[in-house]
Amino acid sequence: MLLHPAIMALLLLSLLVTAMLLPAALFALQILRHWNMQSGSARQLALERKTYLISTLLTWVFTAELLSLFLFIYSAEALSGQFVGAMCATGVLNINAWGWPTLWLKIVTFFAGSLWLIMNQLDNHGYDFPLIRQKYILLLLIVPLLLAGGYSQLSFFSALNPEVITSCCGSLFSADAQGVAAELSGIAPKNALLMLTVAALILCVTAYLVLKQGTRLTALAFSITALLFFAIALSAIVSAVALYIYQHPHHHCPFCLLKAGHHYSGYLLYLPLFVATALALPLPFIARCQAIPSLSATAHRWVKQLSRSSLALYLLFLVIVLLEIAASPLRLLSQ
Amino acid sequence: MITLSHVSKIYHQGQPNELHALRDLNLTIDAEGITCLRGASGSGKTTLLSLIGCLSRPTSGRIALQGQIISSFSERFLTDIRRHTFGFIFQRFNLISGLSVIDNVMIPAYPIAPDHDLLYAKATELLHHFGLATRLHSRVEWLSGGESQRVAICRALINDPTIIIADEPTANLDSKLTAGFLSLMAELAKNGKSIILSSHDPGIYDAQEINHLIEMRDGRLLSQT
Amino acid sequence: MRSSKPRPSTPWLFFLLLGISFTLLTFADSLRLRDAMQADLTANRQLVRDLALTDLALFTDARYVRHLSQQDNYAAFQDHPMALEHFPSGSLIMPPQLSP
Amino acid sequence: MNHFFSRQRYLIDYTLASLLRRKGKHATLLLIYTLVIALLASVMLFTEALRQESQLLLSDAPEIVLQRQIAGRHALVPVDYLEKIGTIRGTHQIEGRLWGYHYDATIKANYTVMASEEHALTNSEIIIGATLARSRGVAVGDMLSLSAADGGTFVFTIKALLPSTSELVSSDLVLMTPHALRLTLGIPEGFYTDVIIAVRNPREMQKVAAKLIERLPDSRPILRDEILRTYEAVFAWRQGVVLLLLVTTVLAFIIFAWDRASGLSAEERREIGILKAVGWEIGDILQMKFWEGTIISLSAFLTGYLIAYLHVFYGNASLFAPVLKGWATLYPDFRLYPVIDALQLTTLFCFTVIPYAVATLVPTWRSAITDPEEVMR
Repeated sequence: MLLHPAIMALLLLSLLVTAMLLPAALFALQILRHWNMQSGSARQLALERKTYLISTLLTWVFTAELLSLFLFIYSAEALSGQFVGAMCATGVLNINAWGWPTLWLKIVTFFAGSLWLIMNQLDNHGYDFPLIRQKYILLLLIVPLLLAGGYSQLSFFSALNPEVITSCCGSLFSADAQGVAAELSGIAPKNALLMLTVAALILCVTAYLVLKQGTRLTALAFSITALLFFAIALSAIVSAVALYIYQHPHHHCPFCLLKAGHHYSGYLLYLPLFVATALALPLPFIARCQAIPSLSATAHRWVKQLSRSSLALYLLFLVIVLLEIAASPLRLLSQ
Repeated sequence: MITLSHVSKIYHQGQPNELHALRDLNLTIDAEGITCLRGASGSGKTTLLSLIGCLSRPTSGRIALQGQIISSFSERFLTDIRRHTFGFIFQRFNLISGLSVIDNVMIPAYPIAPDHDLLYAKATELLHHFGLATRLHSRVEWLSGGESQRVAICRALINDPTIIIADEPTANLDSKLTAGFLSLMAELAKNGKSIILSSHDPGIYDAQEINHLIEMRDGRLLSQT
Repeated sequence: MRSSKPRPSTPWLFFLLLGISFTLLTFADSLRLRDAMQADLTANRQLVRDLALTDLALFTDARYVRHLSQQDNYAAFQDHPMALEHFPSGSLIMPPQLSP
Repeated sequence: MNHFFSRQRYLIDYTLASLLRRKGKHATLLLIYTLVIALLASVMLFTEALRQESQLLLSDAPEIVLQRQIAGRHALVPVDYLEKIGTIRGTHQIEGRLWGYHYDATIKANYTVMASEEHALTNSEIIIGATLARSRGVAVGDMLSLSAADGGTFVFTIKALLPSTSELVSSDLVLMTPHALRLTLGIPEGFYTDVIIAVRNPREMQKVAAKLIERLPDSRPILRDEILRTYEAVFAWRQGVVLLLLVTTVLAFIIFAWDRASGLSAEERREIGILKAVGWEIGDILQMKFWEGTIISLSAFLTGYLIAYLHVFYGNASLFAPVLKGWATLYPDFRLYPVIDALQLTTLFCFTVIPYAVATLVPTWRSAITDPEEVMR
């Protein structure tokens, strides 16, 4: 276990999140059991008022989770100096089996959280809490995810032992260990960029359909394409875009992009990509809400707005990718 | 305009101090002009006003406002209806001390967020109209009872409500100020506002400005004229 | 008609903006300070190289903490990893991790 | 969107007006909060600067230091070890190093005595660190006597001082000729303290070290990377311990803030009831209270951080330098190399603002659900 301030901050965040989550989960159970909008009974009024507390709590939970996603990557970066062979965050995440799962859980939590917050916001537009049950069922599904994230993070950090000088015979125990691989293998840059282009084209087509028809099916199609695009974009960053930015044909790290040395270009890439995906994922759900009388107008408007913003951000991402490739002196595709 | 059918309101339900404030009330208020609720204290006037004014929800029964059934609306939407439809004048004025007169008048409009200059101009105009032009930036705790009430009236009017609800508005005023209040209300009624007020003061419910009179006792309707 | 009294949010938003810009300014200022210290740093690195120094002269209360990286087994605070140390710096330095 | 901002601005207006009405109460809270943040931020900035500087300076430390160990103790290295090492491929400069500690009973301090051939010293001349000179009250040209290993006393002339800008690495150094050092510390001819080895290709360091152990089983190579890693860990640990201690301060503050937020006076309750009665909704009250928390915590955060920055990098961390710089007999006097980054700010934010926000959440909500009907009674 390391007593690094960033690690302490992360553990503190995860403690706070858990502390906020458990009452929220209990409340979700109460809602599912006792909710009755027709009643004006004291219990119903109390439940309704508690929804305010719970949505505020959860807004904080997801804000804290977002913060902890950033902090986790930063701290992995900062810790790389303490481990043999860990050149950057990738190496630190490779140190034990919990590193990558923690990161993935944090990313999934980010999307689940934005889905919940969007649902909550939509629900607030209906006078009769139309989505209350779905919202709290989703919450109950997110709770184990968050707890798993916290557990995985705790395991990751508690299994970290810094390799400092041990004065017992020779410090060279570390010499036997080959160190942790700081490299991710990628697919061929050419293929990655090709796939990205194809995915972008499909995305444009499905976005056109959603904007034109706005049906559940088209929304679902857009959402699925967006998810695929997200995956392809991540692998393209690792296997191609990063190489252009680092101007080095073998440096694949997806995190060094976030450093000052590379003009923080990672933020330019990841922010639009993540936000666009977060906006695209709730779409099928919102499209379904068009059938609910108290929400149909809002839901109809939201489907258009979200898909438009999402598409715009994806296109922004592509433009940034193209600019990075154009600006780089490295040439990978010409051979 | 406002219809209540089979409305009951129970406070502290299931507890030893359970209180049936309204029992199975059926009532239609077609509130042109000034309507007065008359009844002894504890007869359910205040509860009725708070239900009509969307401050609370009935334990059972239905309330319709301008054809819309509001009794099962969530608090968020009730508030939304309330702030666009009702203006409130309370018995104890309920101004927020420490703030200036004009701030107090503008407060109900904050969540609606109109343009600040327009809001400010409107508040100033209202205060001028009610003879408080010199008091704009005084703190409300320095005002006299009559002035406080006029500030409360300005506050009730800031969001252009169609209905004004006044709960025992004259309980803290002398007879001269009471008469003044009634004439202000009559003026507002003439300008198209509906006014619903409650009182157990004969100076109010016997006054000629009152158009409708509703009598209540023990949470039930006694008579309506 | 303009409000005769400024809104209270105006000065606070101004203060917030000021605070944020000063915070950002500290980043620029740290670069400036670093530039100013660059010559000293280069000289110190030269000194480290010339004298083959291995440690910072931060802890001089006991000799076994003066050269942290060169200490050996008899250093008092290493006798037991959890032993409480007489000198405060010893208690702040992580006990050696006994690798398997 | 415009409506959203305009609404928030109104809420800020109201919040500020209501904060200003209870100036005394909120000023104390703000003051304590700012001080707590300034304290935490100072610790972080200070140790981080030290950590970064150690990394920069020691990246020029020798690639491998070879110690000899006998009975688990550091022992002198015989000269013939140098020849044995010399044949390992990849090494290119092998030098015996002569250094040791000298305890000075007059000021009860340990000096680090080092041999230096580069400064063209005579056997009776020394060069000393600026801190040492300050503590002993000596200057260039003065005499300094050191007790020798054989019980005698040597008197040296101070030829020069090491630059005072280098105190972080040189505060307690005494440089003298190898001959003088052997006499003073009692190291016999034919032995060195340890050996430093330069490796041509830094990637081969591990391999060279493994070969060294194989060839000289009683030796212990210390790699530069290990030194860097150790310092990295030492400072992280140091920062962690101090932060952990300070977290109790934060905790105390949070309890204080929670108490403030939950002990709502009857007057405040009535005020919220009025707001709700005249058309505010629970959500509006919550947002207003959110702004109250944000105004307090952001003001405290920014002010606290700026105070810390000035304190650490312009005021030389004078408040707690003695604690953090180490309990040294010879306090090195050095300017910190300011390195700040987003990680530090985010961490600080997580330690201070988030717990405050969470602690005030439930009391805030409790006040927001005040029944608007209450004001009619």
